[in-house]
Amino acid sequence: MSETPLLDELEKGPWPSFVKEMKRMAAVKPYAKNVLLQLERSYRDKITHWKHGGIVGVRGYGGGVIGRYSDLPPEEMPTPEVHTLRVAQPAGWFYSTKALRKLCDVWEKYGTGFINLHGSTGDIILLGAPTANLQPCFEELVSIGFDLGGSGSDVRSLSCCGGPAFCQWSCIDTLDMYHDLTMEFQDEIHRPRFPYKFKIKISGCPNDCVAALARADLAIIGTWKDSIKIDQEAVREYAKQGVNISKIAARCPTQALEWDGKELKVVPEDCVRCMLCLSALPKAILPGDEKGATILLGGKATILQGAFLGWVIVPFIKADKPYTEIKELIRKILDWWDENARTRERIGELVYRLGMRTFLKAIGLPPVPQMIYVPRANPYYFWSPEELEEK
Amino acid sequence: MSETPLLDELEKGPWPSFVKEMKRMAAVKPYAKNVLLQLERSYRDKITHWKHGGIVGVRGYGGGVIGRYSDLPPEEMPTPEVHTLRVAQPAGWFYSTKALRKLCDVWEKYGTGFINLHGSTGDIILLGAPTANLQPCFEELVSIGFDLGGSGSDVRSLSCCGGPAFCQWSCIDTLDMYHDLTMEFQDEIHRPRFPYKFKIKISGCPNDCVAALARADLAIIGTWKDSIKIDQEAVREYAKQGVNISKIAARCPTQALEWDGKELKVVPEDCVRCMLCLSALPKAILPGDEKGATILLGGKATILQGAFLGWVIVPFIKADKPYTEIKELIRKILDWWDENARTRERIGELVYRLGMRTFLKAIGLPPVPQMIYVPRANPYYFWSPEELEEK
Amino acid sequence: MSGEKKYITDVGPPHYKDMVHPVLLKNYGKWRYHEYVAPGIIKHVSLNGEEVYMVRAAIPKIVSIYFVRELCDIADRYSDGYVKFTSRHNVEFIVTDKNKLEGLLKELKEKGLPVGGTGRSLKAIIHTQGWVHCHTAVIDAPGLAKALYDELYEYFTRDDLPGKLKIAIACCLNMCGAVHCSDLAFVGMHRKPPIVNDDIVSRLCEIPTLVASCPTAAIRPAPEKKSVIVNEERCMYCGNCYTVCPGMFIHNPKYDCISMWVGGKANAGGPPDFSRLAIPYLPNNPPRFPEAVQAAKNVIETWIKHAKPGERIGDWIKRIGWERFFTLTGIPFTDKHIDDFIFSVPTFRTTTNFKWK
Amino acid sequence: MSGEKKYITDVGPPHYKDMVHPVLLKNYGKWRYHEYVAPGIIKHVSLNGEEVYMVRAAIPKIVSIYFVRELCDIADRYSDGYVKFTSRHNVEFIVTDKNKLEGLLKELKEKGLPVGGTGRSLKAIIHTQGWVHCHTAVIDAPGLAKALYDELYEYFTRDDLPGKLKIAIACCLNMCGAVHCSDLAFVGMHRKPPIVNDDIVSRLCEIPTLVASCPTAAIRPAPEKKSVIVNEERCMYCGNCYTVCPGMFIHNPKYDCISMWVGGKANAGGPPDFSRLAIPYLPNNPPRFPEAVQAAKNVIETWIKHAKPGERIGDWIKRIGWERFFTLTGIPFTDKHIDDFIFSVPTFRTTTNFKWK
Ligand code: SRM
Ligand code: SRM
Ligand code: SRM
Ligand code: SRM
Ligand code: SF4
Ligand code: SF4
Ligand code: SF4
Ligand code: SF4
Ligand code: SF4
Ligand code: SF4
Ligand code: SF4
Ligand code: SF4
Repeated sequence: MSETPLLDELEKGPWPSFVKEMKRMAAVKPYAKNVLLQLERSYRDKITHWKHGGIVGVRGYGGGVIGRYSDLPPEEMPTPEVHTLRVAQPAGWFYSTKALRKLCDVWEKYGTGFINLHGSTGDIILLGAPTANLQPCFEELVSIGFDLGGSGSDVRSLSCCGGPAFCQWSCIDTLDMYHDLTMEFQDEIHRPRFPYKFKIKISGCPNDCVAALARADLAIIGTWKDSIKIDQEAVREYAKQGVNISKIAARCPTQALEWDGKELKVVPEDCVRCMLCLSALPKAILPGDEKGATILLGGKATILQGAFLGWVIVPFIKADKPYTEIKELIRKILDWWDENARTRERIGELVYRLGMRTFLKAIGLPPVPQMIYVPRANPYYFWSPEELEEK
Repeated sequence: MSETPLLDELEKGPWPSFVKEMKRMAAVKPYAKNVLLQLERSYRDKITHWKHGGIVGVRGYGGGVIGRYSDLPPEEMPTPEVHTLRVAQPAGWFYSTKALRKLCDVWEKYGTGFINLHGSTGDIILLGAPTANLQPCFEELVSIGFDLGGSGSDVRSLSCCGGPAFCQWSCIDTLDMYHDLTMEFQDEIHRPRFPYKFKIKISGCPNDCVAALARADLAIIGTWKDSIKIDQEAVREYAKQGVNISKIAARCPTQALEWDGKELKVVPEDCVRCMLCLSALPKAILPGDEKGATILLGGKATILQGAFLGWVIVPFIKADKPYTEIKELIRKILDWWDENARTRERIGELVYRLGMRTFLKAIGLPPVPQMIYVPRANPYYFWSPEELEEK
Repeated sequence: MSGEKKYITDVGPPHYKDMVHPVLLKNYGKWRYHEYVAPGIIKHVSLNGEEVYMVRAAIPKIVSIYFVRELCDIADRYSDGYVKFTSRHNVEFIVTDKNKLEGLLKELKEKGLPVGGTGRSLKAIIHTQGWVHCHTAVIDAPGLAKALYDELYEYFTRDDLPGKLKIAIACCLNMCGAVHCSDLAFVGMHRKPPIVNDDIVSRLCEIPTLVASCPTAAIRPAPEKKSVIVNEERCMYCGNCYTVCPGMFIHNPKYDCISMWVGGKANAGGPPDFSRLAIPYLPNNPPRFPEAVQAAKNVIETWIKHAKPGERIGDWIKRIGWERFFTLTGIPFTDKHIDDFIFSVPTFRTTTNFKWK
Repeated sequence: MSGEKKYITDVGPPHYKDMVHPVLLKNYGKWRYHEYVAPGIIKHVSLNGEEVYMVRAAIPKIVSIYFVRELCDIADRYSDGYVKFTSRHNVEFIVTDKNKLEGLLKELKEKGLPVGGTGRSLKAIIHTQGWVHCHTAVIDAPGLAKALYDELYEYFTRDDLPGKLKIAIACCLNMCGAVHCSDLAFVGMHRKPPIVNDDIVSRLCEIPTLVASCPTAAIRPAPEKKSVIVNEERCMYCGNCYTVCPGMFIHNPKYDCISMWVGGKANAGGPPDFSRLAIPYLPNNPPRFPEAVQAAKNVIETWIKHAKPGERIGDWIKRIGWERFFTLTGIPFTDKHIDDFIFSVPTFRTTTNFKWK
């Protein structure tokens, strides 16, 4: 009889199976097989058999490795140390097969051979290595040009969409910004010293293909200030092919578009860059020329106060190399957060607790209506002593 | 020179002036003049000259009278006691002139002669009487058929729209319900024993002409369950007169209406009874036949946690005389609030603190989607021990 | 003597059947439709075909008994001895004889009572008692109302505005009235923390209630002096502590001010909405409050100019967006507009979909 | 020895210029438009007229090194030794020679890798590690993902759904991934408070951090035993205390369950929205989680049947209203759907404008 009757069920069906993948490694690596058998055990018990990790790491790094131990007795799980290395992905998850093959070779040597490709933050997750292997594995990774990402209370691995590599909408150089910022913040990524995690994600346009505003403490999203550019000839061509242009215009959330059968007119100041018309008519409509980024703060998942979506703190910022302004802004925010946050308080929660007013003042950002959907409904606002004396 | 140079400015202009009214009384009543002069003083000092009232009242009543004392020295304000009687208005603020004249006669005898007609809660506010006059004034009011309303931590005077007295939309008998509930809760209105105030307001239809859902702890708003009734002949008549029916149909928030030039069709289950089409075409569209009320809870102004709008706790309730179900519901809510609230905690804030779950369970109301705009986004919900064992 | 006297209590208000015009009672619940005849005049037609004209006139909310008697005189002449007041404190005459309308209008004019406030007009301003009678009043609501009315008079007597215009004024942030759901509203505001009078606090106030009264937890007990201490950094001058305890004196004419709010509404045609902060500071400048009046006019005229028919101020702002509202009105946006109280986060703009101005 | 060794650190990820296909680099920032060729195949055309085909295939997120090498083999044959992974963890081959498409598709088919996930299709499911590697996992996300995928397979390979369909699964309510903004999502949930192990708590945990970790303030210090006490009535089983302290054991197979969420989305075409609770309890039933799979299918099929073209699940629900959503799907509405956390009040229906069902 199979040792993994429950997991075997997950080899069935048309979709490619992670169990099959695990079995491939289990077949050659007893260490990997132990993990597989523990997983089967979890399927039987309906409970995880991993317990809290002690602190593990590699020399000079506090982050990038997740310690993980089995809670099963040694006779059931002879290799209880199954740590994870979070390896920083190249910008936009582009790879040469050469680089990928090298990575596999290293991982074949030191770990289970399982890869979580990729983790939700963006890293390549090398899933499962004993403590003793962490340091040599790391060193060999570095030697082939890979480095660890973040984990714990540090700046986490960034991520970005493919942007200018294939997409006509990208308003910023996402790949370059990703790489540049990642290099700029190496120390903050690798050495946890903050109150909690801090995530930065970069999308080239408002489609936000890395869901930055939902998942990043700081989201950098490409945008433009002037009018969308409409190629009227191309619009008419779409119309000729039977595309219902009126319907597309009607979906514009701000009624900024009008189609008279010949020309698609836009009221530029009414366009909120929602991307709907660009997506519907990719050959005909393009972003404007005055490009930059919007910066949103505070996105995060559930813990502690429920999930937050990032909100606008800078409606428009120039985003040209070497990204000085953006880097300075991030540093200021990190410092302020570091000084003011409680343990395990994300930046969004800190701003909620102290108020945008306090945040904006500390960072030196001007309040603008783009930061809010609606002004406050309660009369509970503050006056600083200086303001009172001005009047 | 005038004794009230600043107030005199408010006699100018086309709008009828309250200062003129105050002066009319001041001319004959020194007591009223004292109040006028104090007001002038406030205009000069830009500060109120009233201070906290001690407890004043009439025999057997804890509510209905607001104590008020001047903070000026006796030489400036020789009659510092200027209390207020809140007199419960008749349903819908309908009066015979006979009743009104009697009221004036009583008030001429005992007070300043100023009336705040009406207070925002709904009462006739007899503005300014010395302590000694309160009891005789009250007794005489009772003798002419008027009674005090509420003030302090009690059920406040109710209010209601004119409803069936002039309005074709009224789905409930607002005047009768007002009177009946007011009589039912006389004790609760007159004898403060609750954590804080509790307001009940009644509107005949979703137009909510007493703004109940913004200002009442418990709002009773008339509604109907079946389809609106459309008189197609009347619609066509409107159309003939040049009314743009398509435009009206287009404004329907749920797109429940369609006008084909001949007939105005409604998808009854999509109508949310927003009243827009009824208001636009009053001769052609009427509420359905299956009438009743929606009950909303929790409306209030700013203090303590910001203003709340009332929210649905009963989407539909039959509202026929003698209103047994509604009375029972109100009693249950009052009791639960009384038992659970902190001092000065309105019902809405209590429900916020303990959760709708707790409230619904205590009152015995079923949870329904009409109670919310959207379900929760956070995963922080509770299971009762019983529920766990059911499964 | 007094031991013998029987006190009659709990009689309740007069019964409406004695107060409602007999023709209204006759057609009670049998109305068929209404029609706007002219600003201030609504015709109601019953299923029996009977017609009634409700004529609406404004009154200064604080009136004398003489004024009320005069209203009664008019009602006796034109509406059979019956009147109705409205939920916004107008008076209405119930005219069953069309021929009496003209005379009624003439008399109201002579008496200086504006007729209007129906349909798409300026409605009666809901306001509170201010310095006339309230101990927490920061501004004088009746005075500001009068100043506004004088300036906006014509809008009450017209009904061709883009939508209804409902204004409310509260003299302190207890917001008696309907400020929090009005198209336009003013609220009197403090700007300095209360000054604690330990003597009064220790003698007259319940410390736990006082501590709990503070929405931002700025007050903590000081048991050594049987009083409290205010953390001034957390205080946003709401005055609630003063409401519950006279020892927390908060009035300060030098700093007290007026705030302006816009865009609230009630239930019809879509969910209600709160009024939202437009201007955090306007000088408290009695008797005629020119800055506040001007600020209202600015918003109202911008609205009239830009709104589509049927749009109340809030509907208009929803369509154009708040960023555009601030641009069009020229009102400066400040940190005060950004909510930082309990439900702040859902008001933050969590999208890049916004207008530049 | 080790004293002499120089540790190289902070090298960062490989530079993208070495990783991006040369043709993409050549046209970097010069793209003109894209076109959907077939499900899974997008043609990108540059200003120079150059064309590139991105071919998207799904992978089981947890793979072996052999699998990766096989992907490399394919990429060497069809896309010049370059691949891209997407933000939803699909793999993409960058094909510059149109004639190679057919061969690539054939090989992918042979290898069992579904091609699709572009346009209005089911996207790759974002999921987390579950029992494979996480200590807080309530359910096994990879297993549930596989079970769902098998059932929804065809939707990945079609692109004629009403809108994109983005599913996410988190094995615990830390919600790694994108659960909180997905069209449909599953989250593993506890239903019993943690059991405090005083010994572990006192030895291994920082009490203040532990106390602060509780969103509902259900944990209070018990200094006498250097441990803590849980107020079970306030606990809603989030497990955050367990995340910060192993002494707060919370797993309980008998009660642990799965919750389902719907209607979230990101930034395009209007502000983003959160996923919202659809089903508070579904049995945690490995290996194939039939109840959860069925629940997903029900919502997806109801959506496909009723939505208008272009409507993602959330858009559809916004149009029809949540009351109608519960009616159409037959999902029971419970007290659990009503928010009772910090920002609850703004979710309460403050209007009579609603549907009966
Ligand atoms: C591997 C990964 C899941 C996956 O399979 O994709 C993951 C796995 C873990 N996450 Fe996560 N998170 C992962 C992406 C995320 C994301 C998504 C993202 O970053 O875009 C989120 C939501 C966004 C956010 O940060 O809010 C996320 C929100 C959390 C949280 C809740 C944080 C919060 O403030 O709400 C925790 C709890 C914590 O930090 O203690 C958490 C904690 C964890 C821990 C470290 C659990 C723990 O306490 O030890 C998990 C380690 C599993 C393991 O043993 O390997 N993980 N986690 C993802 C990271 C891989 C990578 O580096 O690429
Ligand atoms: C007279 C009136 C204003 C007016 O000119 O219309 C009024 C006057 C006062 N209100 Fe009010 N309120 C009046 C209607 C309201 C309304 C409107 C309503 O009832 O529809 C509200 C908003 C709705 C609500 O209840 O939330 C209102 C919300 C308040 C509050 C804040 C309550 C809150 O929970 O936010 C207070 C503060 C308090 O209760 O301590 C308050 C307190 C007061 C006090 C008693 C101030 C005090 O602490 O002594 C005022 C007495 C003034 C005086 O000396 O005569 N008044 N008050 C209204 C009552 C007349 C009447 O009975 O008809
Ligand atoms: C007399 C009065 C009720 C009462 O018994 O006191 C009343 C009476 C009528 N209301 Fe009202 N409403 C009255 C206060 C209100 C209020 C409360 C308030 O203003 O504080 C509201 C909700 C507040 C709000 O809208 O913010 C209100 C919201 C409506 C609506 C919905 C308006 C909207 O724009 O959303 C209608 C429908 C319409 O006007 O087409 C309406 C319609 C009507 C009709 C046409 C009903 C009818 O069939 O006769 C009545 C005459 C309307 C008019 O003035 O043009 N009534 N109406 C109140 C007159 C107040 C006044 O003197 O101005
Ligand atoms: C490859 C990828 C970016 C990357 O560098 O990794 C990408 C690429 C493209 N996205 Fe995206 N998006 C990618 C993840 C996302 C995400 C993030 C996510 O799914 O977690 C989002 C936001 C999440 C959301 O919408 O909830 C996203 C929201 C969009 C939108 C707006 C869609 C909407 O319905 O709101 C568009 C516009 C469109 O599709 O018409 C878009 C359009 C596009 C275009 C057409 C852009 C272009 O010009 O090439 C690309 C192909 C779309 C397609 O798959 O049909 N992309 N796109 C990601 C592919 C993920 C996958 O394998 O499925
Ligand atoms: S976020 Fe914008 S620029 Fe980036 S891949 Fe998506 S659509 Fe293209
Ligand atoms: S991008 Fe969006 S807002 Fe701008 S014109 Fe197109 S559809 Fe309208
Ligand atoms: S609330 Fe409805 S029934 Fe009452 S007066 Fe207003 S419109 Fe008529
Ligand atoms: S009442 Fe409102 S929702 Fe109902 S049909 Fe008329 S406009 Fe539509
Ligand atoms: S708003 Fe404030 S000052 Fe004005 S009457 Fe109400 S409680 Fe008094
Ligand atoms: S004024 Fe308000 S915020 Fe300030 S101390 Fe008093 S109650 Fe607290
Ligand atoms: S969702 Fe929870 S259980 Fe799953 S990987 Fe993240 S932290 Fe671990
Ligand atoms: S499980 Fe969550 S709610 Fe319960 S005690 Fe732990 S942290 Fe608090």
